[in-house]
Amino acid sequence: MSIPTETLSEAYRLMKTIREFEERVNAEIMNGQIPGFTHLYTGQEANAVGVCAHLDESDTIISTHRGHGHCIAKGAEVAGMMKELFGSSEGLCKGKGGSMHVADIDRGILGANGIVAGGPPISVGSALAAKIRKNGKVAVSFSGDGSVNQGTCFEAMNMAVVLEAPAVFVIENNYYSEHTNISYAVGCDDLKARTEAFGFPVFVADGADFFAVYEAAGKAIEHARAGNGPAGVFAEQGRYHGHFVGDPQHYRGEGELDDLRENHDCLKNFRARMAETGELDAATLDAIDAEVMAEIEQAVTEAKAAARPTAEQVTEDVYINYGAGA
Amino acid sequence: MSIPTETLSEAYRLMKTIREFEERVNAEIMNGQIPGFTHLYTGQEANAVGVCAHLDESDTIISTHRGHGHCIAKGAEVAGMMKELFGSSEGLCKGKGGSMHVADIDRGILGANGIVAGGPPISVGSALAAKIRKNGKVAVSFSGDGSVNQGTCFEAMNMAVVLEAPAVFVIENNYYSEHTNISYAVGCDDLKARTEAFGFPVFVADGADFFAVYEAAGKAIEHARAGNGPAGVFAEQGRYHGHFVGDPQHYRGEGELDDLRENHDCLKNFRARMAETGELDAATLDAIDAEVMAEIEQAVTEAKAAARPTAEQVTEDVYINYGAGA
Amino acid sequence: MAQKTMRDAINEALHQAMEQDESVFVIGEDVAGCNGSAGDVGAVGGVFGVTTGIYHRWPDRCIDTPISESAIVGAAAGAALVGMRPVAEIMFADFIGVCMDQIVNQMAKFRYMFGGKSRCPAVIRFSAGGGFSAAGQHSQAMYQIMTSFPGLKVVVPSNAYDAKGLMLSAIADDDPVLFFEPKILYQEACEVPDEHYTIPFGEAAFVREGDDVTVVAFGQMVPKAAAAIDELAEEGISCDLIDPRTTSPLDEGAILESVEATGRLVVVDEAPPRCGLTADIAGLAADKAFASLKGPVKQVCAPHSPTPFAPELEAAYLPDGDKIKAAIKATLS
Amino acid sequence: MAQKTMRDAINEALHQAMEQDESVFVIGEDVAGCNGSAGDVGAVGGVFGVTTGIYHRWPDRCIDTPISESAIVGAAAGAALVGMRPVAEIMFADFIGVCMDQIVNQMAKFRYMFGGKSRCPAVIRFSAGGGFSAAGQHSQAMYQIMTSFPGLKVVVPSNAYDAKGLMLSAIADDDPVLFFEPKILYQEACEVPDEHYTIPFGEAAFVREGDDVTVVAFGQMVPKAAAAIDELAEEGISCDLIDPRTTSPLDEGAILESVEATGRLVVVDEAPPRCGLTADIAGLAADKAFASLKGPVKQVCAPHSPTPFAPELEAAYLPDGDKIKAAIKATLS
Ligand SMILES: Cc1ncc(C[n+]2csc(CCOP(=O)(O)OP(=O)(O)O)c2C)c(N)n1
Ligand SMILES: Cc1ncc(C[n+]2csc(CCOP(=O)(O)OP(=O)(O)O)c2C)c(N)n1
Ligand SMILES: [Mg+2]
Ligand SMILES: [Mg+2]
Repeated sequence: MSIPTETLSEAYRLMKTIREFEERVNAEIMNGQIPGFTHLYTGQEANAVGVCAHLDESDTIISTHRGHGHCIAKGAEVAGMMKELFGSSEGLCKGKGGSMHVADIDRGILGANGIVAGGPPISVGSALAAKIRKNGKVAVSFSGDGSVNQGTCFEAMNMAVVLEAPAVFVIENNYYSEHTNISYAVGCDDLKARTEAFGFPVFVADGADFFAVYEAAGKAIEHARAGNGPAGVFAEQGRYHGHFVGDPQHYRGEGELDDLRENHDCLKNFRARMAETGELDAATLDAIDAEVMAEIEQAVTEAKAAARPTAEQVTEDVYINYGAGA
Repeated sequence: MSIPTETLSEAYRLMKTIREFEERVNAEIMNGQIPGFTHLYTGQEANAVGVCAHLDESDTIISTHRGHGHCIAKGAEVAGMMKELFGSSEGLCKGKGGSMHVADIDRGILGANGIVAGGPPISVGSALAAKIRKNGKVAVSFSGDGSVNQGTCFEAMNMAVVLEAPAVFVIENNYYSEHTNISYAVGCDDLKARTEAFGFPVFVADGADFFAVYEAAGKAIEHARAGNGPAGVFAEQGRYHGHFVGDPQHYRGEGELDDLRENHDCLKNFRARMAETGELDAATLDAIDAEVMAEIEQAVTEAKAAARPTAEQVTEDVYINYGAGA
Repeated sequence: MAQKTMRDAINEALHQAMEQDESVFVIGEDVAGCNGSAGDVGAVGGVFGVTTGIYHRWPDRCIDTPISESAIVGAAAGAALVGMRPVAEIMFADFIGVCMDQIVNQMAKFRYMFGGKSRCPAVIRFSAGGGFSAAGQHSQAMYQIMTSFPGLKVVVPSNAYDAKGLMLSAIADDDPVLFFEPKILYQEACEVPDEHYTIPFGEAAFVREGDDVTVVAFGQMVPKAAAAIDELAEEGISCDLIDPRTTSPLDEGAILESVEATGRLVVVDEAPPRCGLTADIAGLAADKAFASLKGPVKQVCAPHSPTPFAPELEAAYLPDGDKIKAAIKATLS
Repeated sequence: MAQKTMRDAINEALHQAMEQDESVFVIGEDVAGCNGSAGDVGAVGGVFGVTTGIYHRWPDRCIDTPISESAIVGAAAGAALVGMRPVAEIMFADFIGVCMDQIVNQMAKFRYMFGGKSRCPAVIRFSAGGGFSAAGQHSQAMYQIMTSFPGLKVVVPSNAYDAKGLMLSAIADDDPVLFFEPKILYQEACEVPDEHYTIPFGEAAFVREGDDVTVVAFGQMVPKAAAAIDELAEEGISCDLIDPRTTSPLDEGAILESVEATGRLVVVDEAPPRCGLTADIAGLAADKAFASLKGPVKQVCAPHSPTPFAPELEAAYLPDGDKIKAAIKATLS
């Protein structure tokens, strides 16, 4: 599989953007600048980027509570996201959604979602629309290893098969749902097999390896786009942070986090591969790094200076039009 | 496997009781004597009886909207059920539940259930109680081929595995959920495999054959009782009636109903087997038939004469004690 | 004009909307029927027959589903987010229990959480309410519960004419709409024009006009209240009867104006009393029409119990003409 | 007496109940924590820490689950039907969306549908309400919704002392109880006895006593209302402040008696206005205390919108002291 250089540099840029976005968000939460509940995607960047590299703006994704990475990978504007996290009225959602509800419908981002497994049924709807319109679009939903035990997730998978809808289910195994390991919460020994038993193929990838995810997601999305019904991607990669900022992470084994950062890093892996193949040289990657750092810095500066919402805005945006009675 | 003669005659009696109960209920609905929504179990009798033959009073079952057979098989009193269906205050549920909510907690019957897949999560609770108390009890839930697509059913199956609870999931495939065939509603090709993928063994049986169900259920229940976690039974057998009384059954193929009654009848099969093995002679079975017919006749007579509920009873039985505020 | 049942009126609205707009589709359990079977696919049209005929005309836009209500609502919500106009059927309003998150946390809140940048023009239809001896899990109104949730519009028609016009408005509406069809009224007929017409949301209907008491009633209680009021007219008591038709938005103006004129208010709904619509309207009047009130505001509703099965119990459970008349007299005395 | 936070008070109640009665167990997501991991199982005690320490003491009765709220509630309901006394934790009340059927159609209705022959002594705990910038899906009160459903008892404590006594009552109660813990109050402390004690359901607390206006407030609104009333006292306005503590059963008597004395009523809750508790109490007074009312009944609640994320928006969204004071003055004018 040969990937165009532009795609490669864009993928790297997005992964780096997610990484630095999240690390900075972490710092700003510690500083007390970002309110609410925030869940960081650091470590899992290749999942989002490897999947979204196959999508265009009118394909849709729907995300989870851990949504920043998915949104950035699908093209959400970084400054708009940062402003949203800071609660500015200039944020992507005017400060009404925050981290758990970042969305950008025009870019096919049907939202992060604060309800575990809230997204997959909605994604099936988007896929169904594509099927009815015969427009070749696909609808991707992301789920965690914990989320797959929620009834709505199962229903969505079966429904997608029944409706032969181009829905792609991306399952991100980061080994934990909050403080519980997948080996406890998923009763069976083989989650991939349990998923495939619903009647669609699932392609597995190392979530620290952009190329592996890219390849697996390519197969799944191609399967769905071609009208063969749903498909799945199963990517394994731990998160670098706690479930939430401040999580004491009692569930970690000794050296687990160090090992993750040391040996399971999509950015390092990507650079190593580039060094091997020579497709992108270190200077190019360094330049991207610098641009990303500047972009994040700029986003935070803007977010801190951005307009704050006002009380009148509370009751706006509930309805498009609430009619005569309102 | 040798089954004691008493067990055999009791099984036959129960299957016959269910058959005649349901046929009579059908007639009384046609007569306008039984209000509400009623779903008949006719044809599937061996499922309930083959399973419940392994249970004692303190094992529990939880049933579905098609619950009469399960309740009779688990020991519910026939006259009390008939009175309930007629809406008498002398009914098993004082006329408050009707067909969809027949229950008898003292006999381990946690109720028919009007919500498709409402039962399995509750059954896991009963199983969990058995596990905590280490009392060797099992909890059986019944689900139809349509019900298994409901999120609550999936959640219950995974939860039972995770908790290693002695929950037995009996899936009754009668090929239809209302007017939709299983081949449409269950997306995958192999429902048994999809169920087993959750992490427990499923034993298959011909639902027209008491002996097959008895054997399969025996294995499943033994598995659960022995502390190995949940198990499943998958029984295939069509229903003789429509989904509800008056259903035009547009979904039936030509000759389908005749074939069912002719070639898939647990009572006929049972008699044929007895004729072969000589375990019970025809006269004994005929005598049981006569007793059953008399019992049903008696139940209907009693139900018609039974007390009707009164307006004051409407607000009784909501709470055990609603406290000072009530 | 032809007499049509509420079932047929809604069916006609669905046909007209689908004819006009390719983005409209119906989805639900057995809305076509017989899928996967040896029989005639499309022969069912929903268990109450409301979607009859749609599959045969538009097979690609009449979509049967497994028994997976969360996925049904989700499918409607997601399709609507990308520009379709789905009309999903949830067989009984009671089944909101298994799909509530998709309705109240997803569909209802998209636009707000996304900063006003999305639209979700989905309609979810439900059969609702009591009167069928269908017991605790198949008889609930549920619209009072859904009225609580900002972001939803909630419709409860009381007759075939309104049902058609409200359904056409619901499908054309750019916000998510929950449409509760009192199932006991499906067979009730009245004059319904063949043409396409709409009834705006948030505009109450004045079903009766009178001077002594304002009666506000919902859904299947509207015809019961009308009959009760007609009987009281013979005793010289004259009442306004207001059918809000949509509980969200609510035509507060119509109710308050009437109460200001009569000074007396009775609110009738079939749901149990706590945190329901009867309290909602009573509370409205106790604040905004307080100065006009001349007597206690009476609520006629079911008691604080689940719906019982036996017909005698259900008859005692649901509000009826006698209870409505007694309440009207009580507020006058 | 020791000062304890509401979190610790509930935790103490759970410990005492589990000590006393072997049939009590806790179940939910991470109520132990770290299962299946290389870490210390039991180290979490629920995301808000309310079940801290239970696993280490009673590992068999502190049960972690997958993220499957319907199965969690079902497990509690089923275990209770066979005689256990489960206390299930649903992390946020908003998640009722994914398990509502098990609560309102199953647990709530068993006893009625089964003709009074079952008991289901399950407690379901929820963290509830706003104030955390947690946005639309993690900030809802939800107890007003659940109050609608006959068969459930609904508890909303406003301080640590009540929380402990109410929790011990909830666990001892033979009916299903929903226990809503205003999460913004978890860290609030007051004097809480070490001993086992209970607070009966359906008995309101008089938090303040006064003559001019009756104020009824729920959950986290109780301390806000108390502070507002204390400020008004300096202006010479004196109010009764009633905290019903349980919304179902509701202490109607306490409310009506107070309204009969003051003639004025303000009801405060954090949920949006439609079909909520403020309307419920207003409707109660407009009927049963009508003759005593001297001014409009005022409702102070959130507007008809989802909960916003930004702190400024949420501050404007939730009722506060100023709004409560304004309402009290409005009913006096
Ligand atoms: C319905 C529901 N239940 C519980 C939660 C609380 N919660 C938020 S994230 C989470 C863990 C999700 O685990 P997983 O799906 O593996 O995703 P990850 O956090 O690992 O990305 C839980 C339990 C929720 N938000 N929604
Ligand atoms: C949550 C829910 N959805 C839909 C229904 C309506 N309904 C009742 S029975 C039924 C079909 C059930 O099919 P299956 O599980 O195969 O059981 P069977 O009727 O064949 O015994 C449906 C859709 C319901 N009662 N509850
Ligand atoms: Mg995870
Ligand atoms: Mg079936």
